[in-house]
Amino acid sequence: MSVVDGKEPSVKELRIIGFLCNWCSYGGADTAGVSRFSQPTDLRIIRVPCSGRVTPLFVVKALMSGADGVLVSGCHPRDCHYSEGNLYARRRLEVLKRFLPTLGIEPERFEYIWVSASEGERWQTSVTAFTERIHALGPSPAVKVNRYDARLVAGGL
Amino acid sequence: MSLVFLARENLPAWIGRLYQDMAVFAPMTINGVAAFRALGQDEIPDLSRIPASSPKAAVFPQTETLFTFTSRKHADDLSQVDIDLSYHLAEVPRVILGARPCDARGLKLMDPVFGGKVKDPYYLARRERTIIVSQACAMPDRACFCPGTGGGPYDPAGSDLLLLPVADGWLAQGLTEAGEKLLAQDLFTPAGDREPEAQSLKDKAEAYLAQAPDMRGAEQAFENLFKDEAFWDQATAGCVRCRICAYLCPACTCFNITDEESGLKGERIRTWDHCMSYMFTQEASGHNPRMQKAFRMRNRIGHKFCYYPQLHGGTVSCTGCGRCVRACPSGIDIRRIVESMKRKGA
Amino acid sequence: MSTIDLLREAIRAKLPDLDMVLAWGGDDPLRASPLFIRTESDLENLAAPHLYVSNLAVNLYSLRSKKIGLVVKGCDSRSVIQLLKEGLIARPSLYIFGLPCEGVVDAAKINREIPDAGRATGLAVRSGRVMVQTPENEHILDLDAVLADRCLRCRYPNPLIYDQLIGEAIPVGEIPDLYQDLDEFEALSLDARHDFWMETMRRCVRCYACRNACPLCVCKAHCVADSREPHWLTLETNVSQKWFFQVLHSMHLAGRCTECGECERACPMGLPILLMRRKLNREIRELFGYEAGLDLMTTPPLSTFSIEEENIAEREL
Amino acid sequence: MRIGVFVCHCGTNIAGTVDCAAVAAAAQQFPEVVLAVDTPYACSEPGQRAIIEAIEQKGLNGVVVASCTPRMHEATFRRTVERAGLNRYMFEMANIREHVSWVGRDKKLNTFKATDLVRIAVEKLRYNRPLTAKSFAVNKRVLVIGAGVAGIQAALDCADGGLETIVVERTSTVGGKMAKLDKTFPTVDCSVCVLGPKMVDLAQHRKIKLYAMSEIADLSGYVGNFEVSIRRKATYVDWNKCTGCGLCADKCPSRKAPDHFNELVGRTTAISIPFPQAIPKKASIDASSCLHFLKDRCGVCAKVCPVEAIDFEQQDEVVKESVGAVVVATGFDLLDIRRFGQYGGGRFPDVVTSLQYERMLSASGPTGGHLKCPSDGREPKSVVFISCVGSRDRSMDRAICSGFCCMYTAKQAILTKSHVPDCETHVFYMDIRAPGKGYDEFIRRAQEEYRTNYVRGRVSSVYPKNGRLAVRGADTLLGTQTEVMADLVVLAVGAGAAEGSRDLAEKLRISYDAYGFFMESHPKLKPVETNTAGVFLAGACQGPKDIPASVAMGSAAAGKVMALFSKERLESDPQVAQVNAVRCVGCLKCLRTCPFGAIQEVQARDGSTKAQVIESVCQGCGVCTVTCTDRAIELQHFTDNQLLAEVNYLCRSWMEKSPA
Amino acid sequence: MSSLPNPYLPSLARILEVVVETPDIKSFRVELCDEAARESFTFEPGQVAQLSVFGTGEATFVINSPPTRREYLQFSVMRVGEVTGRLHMLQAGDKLGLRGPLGNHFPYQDMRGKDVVFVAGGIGMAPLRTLLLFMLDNRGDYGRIRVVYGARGPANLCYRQEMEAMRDAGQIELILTVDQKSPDWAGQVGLVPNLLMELAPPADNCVAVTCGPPIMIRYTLAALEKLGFADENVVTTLERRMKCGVGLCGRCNVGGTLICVDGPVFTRAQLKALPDEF
Repeated sequence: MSVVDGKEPSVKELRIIGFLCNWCSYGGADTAGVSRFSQPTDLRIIRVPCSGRVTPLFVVKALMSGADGVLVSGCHPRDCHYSEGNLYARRRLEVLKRFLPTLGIEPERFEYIWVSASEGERWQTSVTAFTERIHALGPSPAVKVNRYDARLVAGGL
Repeated sequence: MSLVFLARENLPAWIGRLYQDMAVFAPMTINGVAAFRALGQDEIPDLSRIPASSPKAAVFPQTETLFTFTSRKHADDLSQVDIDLSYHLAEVPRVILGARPCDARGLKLMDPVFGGKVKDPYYLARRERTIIVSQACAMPDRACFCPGTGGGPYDPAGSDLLLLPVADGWLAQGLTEAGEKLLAQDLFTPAGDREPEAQSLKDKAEAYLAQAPDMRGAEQAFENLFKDEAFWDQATAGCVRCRICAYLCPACTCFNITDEESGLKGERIRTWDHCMSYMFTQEASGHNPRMQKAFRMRNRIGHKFCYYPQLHGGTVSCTGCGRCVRACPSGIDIRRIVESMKRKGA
Repeated sequence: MSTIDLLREAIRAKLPDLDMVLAWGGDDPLRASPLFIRTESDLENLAAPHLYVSNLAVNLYSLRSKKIGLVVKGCDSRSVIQLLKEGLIARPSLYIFGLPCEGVVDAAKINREIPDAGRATGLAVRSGRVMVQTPENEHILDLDAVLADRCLRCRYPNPLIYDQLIGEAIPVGEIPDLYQDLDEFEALSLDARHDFWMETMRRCVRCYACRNACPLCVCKAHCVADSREPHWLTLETNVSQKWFFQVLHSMHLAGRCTECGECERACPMGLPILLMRRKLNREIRELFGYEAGLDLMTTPPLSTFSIEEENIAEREL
Repeated sequence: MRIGVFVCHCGTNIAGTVDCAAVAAAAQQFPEVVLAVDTPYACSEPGQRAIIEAIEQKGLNGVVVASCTPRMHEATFRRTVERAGLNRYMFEMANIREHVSWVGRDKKLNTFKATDLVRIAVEKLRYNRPLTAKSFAVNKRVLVIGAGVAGIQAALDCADGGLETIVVERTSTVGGKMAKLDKTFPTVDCSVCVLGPKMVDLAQHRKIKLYAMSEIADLSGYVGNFEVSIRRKATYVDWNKCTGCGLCADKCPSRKAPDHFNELVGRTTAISIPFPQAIPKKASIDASSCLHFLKDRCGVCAKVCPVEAIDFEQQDEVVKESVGAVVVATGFDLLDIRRFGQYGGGRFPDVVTSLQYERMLSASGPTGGHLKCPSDGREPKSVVFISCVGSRDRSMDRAICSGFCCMYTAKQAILTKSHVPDCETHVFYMDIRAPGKGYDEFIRRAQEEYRTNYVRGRVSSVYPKNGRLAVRGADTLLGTQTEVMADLVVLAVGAGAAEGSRDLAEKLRISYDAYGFFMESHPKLKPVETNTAGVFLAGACQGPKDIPASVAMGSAAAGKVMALFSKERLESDPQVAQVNAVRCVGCLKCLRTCPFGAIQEVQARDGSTKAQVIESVCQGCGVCTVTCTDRAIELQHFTDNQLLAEVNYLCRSWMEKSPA
Repeated sequence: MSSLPNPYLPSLARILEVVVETPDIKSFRVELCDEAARESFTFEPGQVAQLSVFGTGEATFVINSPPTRREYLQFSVMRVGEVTGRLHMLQAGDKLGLRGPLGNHFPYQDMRGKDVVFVAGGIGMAPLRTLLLFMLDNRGDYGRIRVVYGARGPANLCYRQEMEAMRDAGQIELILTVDQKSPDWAGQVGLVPNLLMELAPPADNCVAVTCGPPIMIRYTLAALEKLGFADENVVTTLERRMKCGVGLCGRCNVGGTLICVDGPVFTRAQLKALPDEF
């Protein structure tokens, strides 16, 4: 796992993917960094221009392909760099969140929040809380699909 | 060859034994729909219904890996890469159990495609290891038309073993050595005087299908109608361009090849494809010789009833299994198309 | 006159003004097929109304350059409204025959009930019973047992948009529990739901009949499911690809699906895929008070927003 | 592709908690990576040169730099790769400083994370395509919103630089808060005397067009080509005719109109000119106080006006202007004094705001510069100043320091003594903040020369006692409670965002902070820019500022505008949406959801409807991409395939780790 | 692995050189990595091969170097789709997969002793180049060789220097043309079929070989008909979306004829026997 010395790190990570808008939340995460607000390391941030660019399908794709948690973060409502992108995102992501249980995926594995570029502390709190939440849920059920497919391939010969 | 009897209650035990030595492909019914699949341990197939799908996936899977590729970088110059290609051919023997005579015939139609001038090693590896246990059709339905394509509900062609239904089981008829081998079991008992019963069911089934239209000999009519766009438009009007007809067809063989990669590894995969899809002939330049669905239907009909027969001594690439007719969401009936083609193009 | 005669005469009268009229016909006793009426003689092939199972609106987008007459049931009319609302078809090139509908029979259910249904030679509906004739038997079934699912929860037996109503409007009966099936499904554990879809999607043959039978799926040839740019899906037919396709299809229909059920009817494997679409519809109803295909004016909820969302709580971590 | 990866140590900023060499070693095995090295400072001159040399020597056609946030150096490195002949969009950054080394404590986990971030940058880069900017003409006119001292300075500098300048001011006169001040610190010279000439310059400059009593109704377009709608509010006086003679105000019988210029200290006439030096010096009618509007009678002003300028029928009017840049200088407002009931705010007439006190001190104010208690007009003998009212107060969610209060409080204490030499002055303060030229000395003068009693502590309450006001509070230096009797209490009320600034921000598509102040693009390096190209900030709208800082920022904004306008044409960001006409079904949902009106309907050759992106209008948010089920419209540089490449890697690599 | 040859398995090839021909066409000069395979690789002019970019896929290209020149195999690739886009990012030293030779070839034996006129547009010159060079290498076997070649603009002409050198050496007669006038072009302006009509090569003992965009081919075939060229003396190549390249996958058929194995080279006489589905 570790690329440093081949030994397992002291903490067991889970895979959490974050989609952060360039203008607010990515900047908020930067601010947290500049302020040295320490955070769990599980999250991998993908930069997008706007939360409105995050199609819910990215989230489902990630959750169905093995991500244990997905966090989308954008500008606060009314404060979108593109004025409306996060407002579209809010509707789409809320519908998605309510849809997940039907797929057998815990809705808690996905969250969407608003963090501005100045809210380094809020970012730290959010990442920490979300990471703890995902660790409480444990690994994603997507593992099962992977195994199932592997078995079917073997069965299909 | 001689007939032996398999009681219905002995079917699970027989399958259990087959399962020891080989993969068993057989129809499972879920939610009222029977479809072939590789059985899991202790799974009992349903042979009572006409399966919605054909068993062709046993020899021509819907997805298969043609080969994998792996890149290795040179340590001293990362831009120098060695690429390893490797592929794997099927080794596990398999039995298709509960195929219908039309299905067995379907495999016979695929053989010359994959085993002609160019040999497809993936198909042939599976095909060589496949035993076909067919069940004759005592109860064909209104979508069936196998006699019109040169087959019949009790046609033994292509099967290794044919099960003739009787009230409480089957009379099994070994047709090949491989088929015979499967009968060497204490589960089978002598057929005794059950043959007339089977024969009477056969007569009834054949009588039921007596009116099936003849789908053969349409080559000239097709060529005559090739340019009649109105004809093809009407024939295709209701088509929603889904893939049911080709994917359920026991004779369709068209496929696609795509690459998928992840990091320094990847694979080239082969998947079923479908001639009613717009993308089937879409060229990168934007040109598409079969832009309209009517042209694609024309090619589909042409392939089955003109081009294939022209190459294979008049045999049509259709077994009359009726699956496309049963499942088409728009009720398109290939019999009607060929009938009216033969009428109009005569 | 019977409904079928009224319909035949109505179409006959309008046919000269139209390129073609879409209705139902064919000789399958269990279900009618789309009938493309171009000449009066085609009218002879009209089928009986309880077999009008398919939704003819699926053809409208590809025929949008033509002047089309279309027969719609209440449920079908919602698809027409949705297509109009999305600007995918134009009202002036459409003439709508509205057909009040008492429900259609579901051939798949009859097939499940009767082993020899495939050999049926005739079907008749009389006073809550369905008679199916086969060469060997005559089967009698309860109509409710073989009505299409969507008919059992039908709230719109009368078309919501039409130029001409065929016969009398049907009084709307008691509105049944809309989402009983979904409630039952959601009573299962998350694990059980997950496993349910794995088993269900294993049986999918990825034939795209669900997509192509959907009146609102107009991308078709250019569907992202088949493309490499973007490359959302590989062509592999494993569960993860097939399942993701169903999710993708459902989500592209969120706020648009009218629950006409054609996806499920078209599925050759009988997979209960409408369930996902219905779940999204229920959530959209609860969040935005919106149902697709009821009117021409409202904006679909995912194409708009409110600065203050009444039913969405602000999320905090 | 041939990708080069450069992993930056950033001194010990990254290397301290990330094993950079290990990250580079891992990156060597990433697909299409032909070079992966670590480097002490990628952004330094030798660091950049190494990148250029690698591009040339290794034939790289894509570069990944793993270092700080792209918000810091993406532009730097894009220029670097461009110098080596690569398209600047064939570059990606992995943020392993702000997002890794500065926030994670475990070196192994950090290294693992940094490696992943480098990998997803590589995966995305493999789908990047060269993008080329399109250029468009710049409309070299500038809009300045707000004509306080910052706006005036910005407008004058722009106009002096030769730019046509539109100034929009909400009130009937320019000058803003500075025009209301009596004197300025630390020089104690007359505020309006300093500002007045600039106001006149503004009015007379031939490059400046002034819209007073006007507001921004709407702003559309983009940098270089904005369209602005300006609502000119009805004044009921034709300003083309009005000479500012003031006769109407003299004769107006309605003398109880609220006097906004004087911060509601005293009353004015329904038709009025706010103050003698007002620019433009034009009368306007306050319809809420005018008898003509209230009771449909009077009309005295119309009768007396020598030039027949009164027009009761006048309506609001919207005018349009085209500009290429916008300077926002809308200033601040003091918080509502009524929020401070514990200090008697809004309860006792003798508790006033600092700005009201300025008017009371001013010779042009309602009392003619005579200090009087508002309750009964007596001359105060004791004035108590309370600092930090609504500032640095977490209980009110206002942690912010308003910055200038310490200084003006000292100034007001000094001025109090010069008005009423025998008046006691007391200041309750928390800390003294006086870091400016001559500022601390000024405070000393107030304390020592003018014998102001500075009490370090919070006031707990102000209440009436024996006809005066008792001010109770802590004296933290003595550690006692103290009570001071006052005739007048002056609250140094905190500065908040100007009224309506949130609405304005939404119109301008700029951000604002928790207090409503507009957000600069970068707190250190881009204090004048906003995140909307072509919109700049000046003065206290960005945060409380004193006069010299506001003036400096006004000039800075003008400098930014002139730098922007020094080019004939601007390049549009090519990270815009693009329609694939073959896929487009013409539903135009994208057109309906685009926040910028950047999508238009076009007819294809076969007559079918298609969407088309107006590239110079598109801002690149990607809402359209998500709206389109068909992905017939894709945001360049953030395409589905680019983002999927990142998602897929993160998921696949994770699944491969999990036991099958 | 089985003893059967695997028709899907490409050989590995190495790019020796990439030549930028036009803004959207690059020529790749490749050799097979395996020395024995390189030595035994033979093909006829006009045959195609499938090039693989592993991870992206395969596409079909004509081998446009002649079999008479063995130092490398050349493929000219116009950037139009996913595979060609990836190919364009490759550089010398990179590896790709090569499956071939596939398909039929130009009937060069039947052309011996005859005059030949090449008529090409855009990337259509690529398949003709192999035959042209082959003929130059066997110059004595053929009569007059004329080339009419057009593209959108001067920058879009492939192999321009190479062909101008052949002209200057007196080996061929060359007419280059562009669709629209431009300041950097002093040569002919006009559409290829029109120039062909002006040139009016005598049909007597002459074979015409043409390739280009579908619309150009259609007008060129009509022009050749007018000029009196017999059907069997007009040769063209057809293109189809292909996957397997060996006649199995089912998409490249025109009627019962498979372009991948029976083509890509057809005479007009052969085309006329095919159903009209191009």
